[in-house]
Amino acid sequence: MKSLAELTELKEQAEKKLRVRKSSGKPQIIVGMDDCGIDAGAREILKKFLAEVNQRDLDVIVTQTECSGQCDQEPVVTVQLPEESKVTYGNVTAEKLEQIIEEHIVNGNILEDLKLDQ
Amino acid sequence: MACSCGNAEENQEQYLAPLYDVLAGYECKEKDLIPVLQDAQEEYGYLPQDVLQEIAKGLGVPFSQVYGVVTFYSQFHLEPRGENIIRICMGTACHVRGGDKVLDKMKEELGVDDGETTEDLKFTLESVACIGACGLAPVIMVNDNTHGLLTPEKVPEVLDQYRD
Amino acid sequence: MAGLAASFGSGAMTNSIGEVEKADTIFVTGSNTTEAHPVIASKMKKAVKNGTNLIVADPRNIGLTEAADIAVTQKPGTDIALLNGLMHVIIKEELYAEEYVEERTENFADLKEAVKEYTPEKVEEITGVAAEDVIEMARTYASVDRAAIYYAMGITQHKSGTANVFAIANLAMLTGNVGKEGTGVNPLRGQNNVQGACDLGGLPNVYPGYQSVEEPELKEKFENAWGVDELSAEAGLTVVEMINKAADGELRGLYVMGENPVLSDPDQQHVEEALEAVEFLVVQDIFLTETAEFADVVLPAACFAEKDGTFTNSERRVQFVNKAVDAPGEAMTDWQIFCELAKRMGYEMDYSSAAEIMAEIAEVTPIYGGISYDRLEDEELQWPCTDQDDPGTKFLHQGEFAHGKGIFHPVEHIAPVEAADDEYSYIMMTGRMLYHFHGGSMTRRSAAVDQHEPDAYVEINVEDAKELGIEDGDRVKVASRRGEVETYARIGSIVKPGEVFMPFHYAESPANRLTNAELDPIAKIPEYKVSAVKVEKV
Amino acid sequence: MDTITVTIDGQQVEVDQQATLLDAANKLDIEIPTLCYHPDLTLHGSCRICVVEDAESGNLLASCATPVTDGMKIKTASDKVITARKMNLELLLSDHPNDCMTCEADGACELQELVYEYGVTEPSFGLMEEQKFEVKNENPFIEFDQNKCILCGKCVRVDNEVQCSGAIDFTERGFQSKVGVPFDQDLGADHSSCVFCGQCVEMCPTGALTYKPAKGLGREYELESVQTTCPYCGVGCQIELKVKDNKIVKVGSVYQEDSPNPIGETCVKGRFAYDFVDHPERLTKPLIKKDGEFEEASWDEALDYVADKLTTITEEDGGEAVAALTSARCTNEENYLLQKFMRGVVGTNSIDHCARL
Amino acid sequence: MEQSIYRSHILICGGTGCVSSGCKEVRSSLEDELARHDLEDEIKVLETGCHGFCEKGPLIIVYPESVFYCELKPENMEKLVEEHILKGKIVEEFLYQEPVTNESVRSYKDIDFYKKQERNALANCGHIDPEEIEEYIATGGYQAIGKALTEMTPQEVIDEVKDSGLRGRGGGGFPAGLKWQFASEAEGDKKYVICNADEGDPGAFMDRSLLEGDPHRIIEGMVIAAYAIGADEGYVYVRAEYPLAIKRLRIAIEEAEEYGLLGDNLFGTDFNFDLHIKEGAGAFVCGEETALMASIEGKRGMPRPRPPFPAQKGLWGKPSNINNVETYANVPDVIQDGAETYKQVGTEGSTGTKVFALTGKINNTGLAEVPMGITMREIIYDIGGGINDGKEFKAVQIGGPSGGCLPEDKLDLTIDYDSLLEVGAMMGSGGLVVMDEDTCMVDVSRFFLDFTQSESCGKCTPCRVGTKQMLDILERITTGEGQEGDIELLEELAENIKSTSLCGLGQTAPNPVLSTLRYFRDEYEAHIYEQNCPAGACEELLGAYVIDGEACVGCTACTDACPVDAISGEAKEEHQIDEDACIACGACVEKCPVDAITQ
Repeated sequence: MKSLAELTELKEQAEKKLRVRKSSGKPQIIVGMDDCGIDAGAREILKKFLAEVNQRDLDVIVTQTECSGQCDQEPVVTVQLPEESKVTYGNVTAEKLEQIIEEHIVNGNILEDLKLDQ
Repeated sequence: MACSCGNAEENQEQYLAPLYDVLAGYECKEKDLIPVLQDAQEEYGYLPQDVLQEIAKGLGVPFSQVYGVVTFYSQFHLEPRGENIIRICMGTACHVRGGDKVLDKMKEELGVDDGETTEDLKFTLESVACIGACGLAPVIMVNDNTHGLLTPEKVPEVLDQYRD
Repeated sequence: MAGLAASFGSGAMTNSIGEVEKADTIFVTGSNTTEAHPVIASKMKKAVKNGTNLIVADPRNIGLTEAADIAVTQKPGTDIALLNGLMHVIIKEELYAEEYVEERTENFADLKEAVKEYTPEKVEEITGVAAEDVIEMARTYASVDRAAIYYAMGITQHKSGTANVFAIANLAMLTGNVGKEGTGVNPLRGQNNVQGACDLGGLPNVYPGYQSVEEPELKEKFENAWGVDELSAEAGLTVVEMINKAADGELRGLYVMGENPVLSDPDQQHVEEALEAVEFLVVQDIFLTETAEFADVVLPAACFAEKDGTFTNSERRVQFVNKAVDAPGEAMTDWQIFCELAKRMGYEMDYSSAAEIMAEIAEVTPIYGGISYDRLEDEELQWPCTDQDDPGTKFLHQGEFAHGKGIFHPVEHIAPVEAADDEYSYIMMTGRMLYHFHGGSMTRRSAAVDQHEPDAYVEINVEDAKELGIEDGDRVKVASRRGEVETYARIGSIVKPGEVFMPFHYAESPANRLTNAELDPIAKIPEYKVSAVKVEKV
Repeated sequence: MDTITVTIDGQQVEVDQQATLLDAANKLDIEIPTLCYHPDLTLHGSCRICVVEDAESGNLLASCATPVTDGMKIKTASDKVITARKMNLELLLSDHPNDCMTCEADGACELQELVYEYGVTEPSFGLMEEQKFEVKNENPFIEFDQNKCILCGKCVRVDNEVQCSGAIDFTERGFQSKVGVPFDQDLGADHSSCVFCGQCVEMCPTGALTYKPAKGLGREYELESVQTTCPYCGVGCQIELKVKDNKIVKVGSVYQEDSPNPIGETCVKGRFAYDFVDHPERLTKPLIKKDGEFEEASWDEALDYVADKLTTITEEDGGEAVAALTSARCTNEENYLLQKFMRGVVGTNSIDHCARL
Repeated sequence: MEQSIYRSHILICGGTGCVSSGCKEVRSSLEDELARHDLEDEIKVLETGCHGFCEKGPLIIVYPESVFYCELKPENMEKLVEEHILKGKIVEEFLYQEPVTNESVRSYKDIDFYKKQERNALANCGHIDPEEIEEYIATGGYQAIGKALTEMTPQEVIDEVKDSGLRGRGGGGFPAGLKWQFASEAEGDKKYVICNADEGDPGAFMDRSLLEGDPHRIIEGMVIAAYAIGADEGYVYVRAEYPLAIKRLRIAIEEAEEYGLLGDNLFGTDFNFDLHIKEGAGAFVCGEETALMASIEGKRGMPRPRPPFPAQKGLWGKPSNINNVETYANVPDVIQDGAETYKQVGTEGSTGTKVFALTGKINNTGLAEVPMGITMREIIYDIGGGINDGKEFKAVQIGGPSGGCLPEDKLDLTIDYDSLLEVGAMMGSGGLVVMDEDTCMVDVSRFFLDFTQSESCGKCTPCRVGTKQMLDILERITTGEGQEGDIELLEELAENIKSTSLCGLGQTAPNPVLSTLRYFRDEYEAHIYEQNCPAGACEELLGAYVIDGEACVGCTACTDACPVDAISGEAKEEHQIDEDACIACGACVEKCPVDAITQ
């Protein structure tokens, strides 16, 4: 260790790996993963979200939840940005997924057309 | 048995070989005495007289000091020990939660007293001050494994795990 | 002693025993200190605990090696080569005390030349000491502020004894380790009053205080002091010469006070023949010793506990001997016997106390000039102490050597007289052991120590023992060209293969029946330390 | 070096900054009892007999181990101090046999003296009832009764710090602690590097270590002590011959600064090889050999004979026909007289001795 | 850096407690299940140090939801992975239930045991992988060294520690900054920094947990101390009975060396520091600093008189600073956040937090880090969940064998170094043993004396012989042999041992006796004068058992249970106990379904 700056850089790198343990206050992508969701392909959606987040190096939590009662709309994905209300999207496909990330997560624009009524 | 002097020496040489390996890993100063004793006990299971003498020589420390150190620390043993070492915690937490009953049961099951080794050299029983797992009192350690929340009834069950 | 006298002008231990603990490096050679001088050995070990370096060079793995930083076992009789090797390294690596050598010594150029060829490699060849050890020893000795050398009979009891001492003196001077506290060249005296016996004229060539008998002025001084007409102007015989002359029938009378040459002198058979041959032998002792058996008259003397007087120890310190018990029967103190005898021969010697004798000693002996019983009551005095105001001398040669400049006496390796051959294939050394003393007349008659170590023995290396089929405790016969003795075998690794060792304290197995009377040409010390012997199981 | 002033029992004393409370008290000749303290050994601080009271805090301090601080006020004999010393003596007694009657150290036992001085007549915790250890006395020199040991550690320290033998050390722990040789052997046994210098015996404040050859030969207070120089090697150790009824009973240490053995060092010979003095084989009368046999003679007879014979030889062949061996074991005065006699009376310079041998 | 972002981290407690409860098996089962569901790339499993809630182990926390599962078994993993990890359903049955309310708690942050704590020293314990230096760095670790070395002079570091009011957490509570100042001022060509990790107090395990759970924090604290006093070498003296702590520490040292946080020229300065581990060999007294140093030197661990203090003449005679594990664990925060922030917590005389080991007859046993100044009642009831089995509180023993026993009326005492001393106890290393009505206070004293007596090094008279005599008297009392005058003798003896012993072990050994004599003297008197043990714990003082004929239903359970056949009686009829044959083992009492047997 040659300097404090070097240590700080190392810290920033290391912090990313620990991101999931400090989830509060961070954007979250929550994938419905109950039997209904999985049957509808949620498993692949979840994986893809994770891959995307990793690839873009986004400070975003990808997690899963049980059935929200909208089984016919599965796969259902909820996006929760800090200090904003949750937005739920239905029938998410790989294509929509990229849109959600690009528009909603990165740029903060809700995709009204994909949005499900709560 | 016809054993010429020369053979005895060679045997001795062979017997001490593991010790020489241990010594090779140290600077062999006084400060290394306790670690060397620990390693030697690991090798031999206990600390035989010849080994102690050789350690004294190797470290340039008086034999009396080596022996004094060995008998001071409860970790060191001058007699062969059982294959499995059972340490029964007698710490405060274990005491108030019935550790002595566990010890009594142990003694009964093994037929030995505190600090003794069973005749078949399977088990050595010893009570120890505190093994620092008070949350699980009463607790014992068999070798490096901790068994917690014990009752006298559970004793045979624990022992069975180490019988063959 | 002769060697030291020639180098420094005085042959005594240069420094004090208490200074052992002040040295940065202690070099012990030819002294089995733990056995022969245990109290000094303890001080050395204590010094080591406090950080002093200890170098031990001895043919045997003696007790002190355990405490040593460097311990080497040179072949018996190769000390000069080893010492020259050290000087070679010191000069080569410029570790010597240049200023000191220039200001306080003479003959450096010759020394430099002489040690030139003693490279570590060559030294290894002669001595068996690894070249790197020679270098390490040299550095450890020479690179500190205060280095002290301690030696004993292992250095002097050789044909090359004086030369050995020269080599030691050279080493000390070369590094500036003479004339300074915690340094020095320190021969350890084996008996409690060897120093005193030498100091007080127990030598054939000098009067008390090392005043030459051949110096007319001094001769005259003593003639006047003693009130006698004419003292002999020629040096007398040394002990081994006396024995030889006695054997040849040239010596008619021999007066022995408290000595036991039958046990302590080399080549026992020869000594016995000599004592047989001498016409009139008087022995004055406390026991009927092996020597006394040959006497015509035996006079019973008082022992140390039965008389008053002084001893001078190894460090030139004069100390009281005080009477604690009465002598048995009619035994008398030695000095009273001489008074009586002198009277009968027409010379009045009239002293009422030992103190009175000391007063006379002080008068005629400059180095004892300031010593008196009154002062000794409450002062510790080491000679030289020339007058009443002189506090004595803790270490010698401060600022200047006794005879001005220290003189380097370059010496060459001299092979011992005897070497191992096919018949006598082991080299035997003799020496002391802790529990007994000298001829054993005192310790063998002291129950506790004799009970602890009742038997004589010969030390044999494990490997040799295996070859000879000898086990620990077996009876063995040790023979040299001069005789043979039987004793017990002690097997171990104190001696190296090819070498054996015997203590000389046991009359029943007298080691000196085997030793060689070959003398060092200058000091006339016999070569006790190297005799070729054979060993066999009885 | 700076000095410091402290007040002990109301008296002021100025002492060196490095001094301990014990040093300061000694300077005022105020006696503080000690058992484990010895000025020549490292500090141990174990007996807790030398406690004194710090007047300000009321704390008890071990005076041997506590350095002075400026302005300190100390009480060495307050009730608190006496009570504490007494109780520590009682504790020592509770682990000590009650056999002063037959104990070799009776009269020379520091524990006994203190128990007497402090009037411990009814020890609260009793006395040792059963011997904890077997007495070790197989060697011919030292008897070691570990039951009587109070673990002051002076023997261990003198052995390791002065004699440097490393023969003994503390073994075991706690109440089971003792001083000993590895594997509980006797001194001088296989595992012992003991060389029987006897310095441990000299240091022992009780009867735990005693001289075996002196056993039963006299109480310390019956013995007369004479300081002299050891008759053996050239070191010239100062020793103390302890005598009863014209017999040397034992050899004690002399602690004398500047002597070759300032801390009372000796070796086994100096300490134990004195029996020869009254050995039955000692010569008690002059002997003259007649027809190859020795016959006892009177001094006059013997001396006349020697004088006649020497006179005859010198008259016939000159003084050079006679030689003498002086002795490295006789005194300076005797050596001087012999050479004076040979040179001045007999007329020969042939005088030598075994310095070379 | 390889693939590093997982959607979930499963932290499984790998502390000694959980290991003994089977966390290794749980982990391997968990990993099998994750593999079976092809989740290995999404879920990271890692082993942490102790959470301090050992009784409930094995424990798991699942992130990002921070769900706390406890008392897990390998066979539970199938369900856990299937339900929670895959489908996001919290598995209720594995959650922790509050002992008082019986409510399930989802997140560990909401458990009373943790909620009331203030975890600073323990902040990372249970939350990071102790064998992974980068996790420590990610939490801000080693920043304090960087700050000290590059921005502060050694004296500034010492001043900061002094200002913080940090006091030694191992026993006496000596101000750490002052200790450092002494060591810094002492002259010496070489100095040492030593960490006392010879935690030997029965009932204390906070140091072990710190070493197992966050070893880098200790290393960081030591490096800072070394810089402050000018040392270049250090030792951690750890009990050999803590193999896991030693292993983790060893890994941590290797990692720190690799990252240049130990060794030469740290942070580009000319400051060097090497750290070694020394394993203890089983001697409680080695917790005393001079004994500890003797042990490092290869000698018997016997204390020597102080002064000279280690700061002047320590290891091998060189100036040395010794602090314990928890003290060093506080140092990085002091430096990083500054003294002002640090002393916001705690009281004026005792700043910061203290870790206590809660054990005994209490519902939640484990490690609790609380601010100084908290009351005993808060610890025992709010954090510890109160006395278990519905028994009455009797006493709390605080400070290990050198501490004292405090009664009910001291429960509202605020805990700090000085208040504890006033009431005859001490902080010690922070062991807190709760005792209920069934605990005999004389027996507890005997227990502690038995411990100190057998751990006495044997050097000084009062400790070696005095504790033995005290133990003898206490044994006499607990076996009904007590005599008039014993209490007074105990008091005198205790006072003597306290005031004349050589080291802290002896000086504090009588504390349990003195404090119980102070608060529970009547129990002693009952033993001696009435031959009665009020708590019913001293077997020799208990009479034979008797059966209440009216209550007995004649079920014969007791007859079967009696090991000496002392109970007779036909089925369905009243039973009797033969008083002479009864060995008062109590086996029958446990079996009796109607509580008809009494003593």
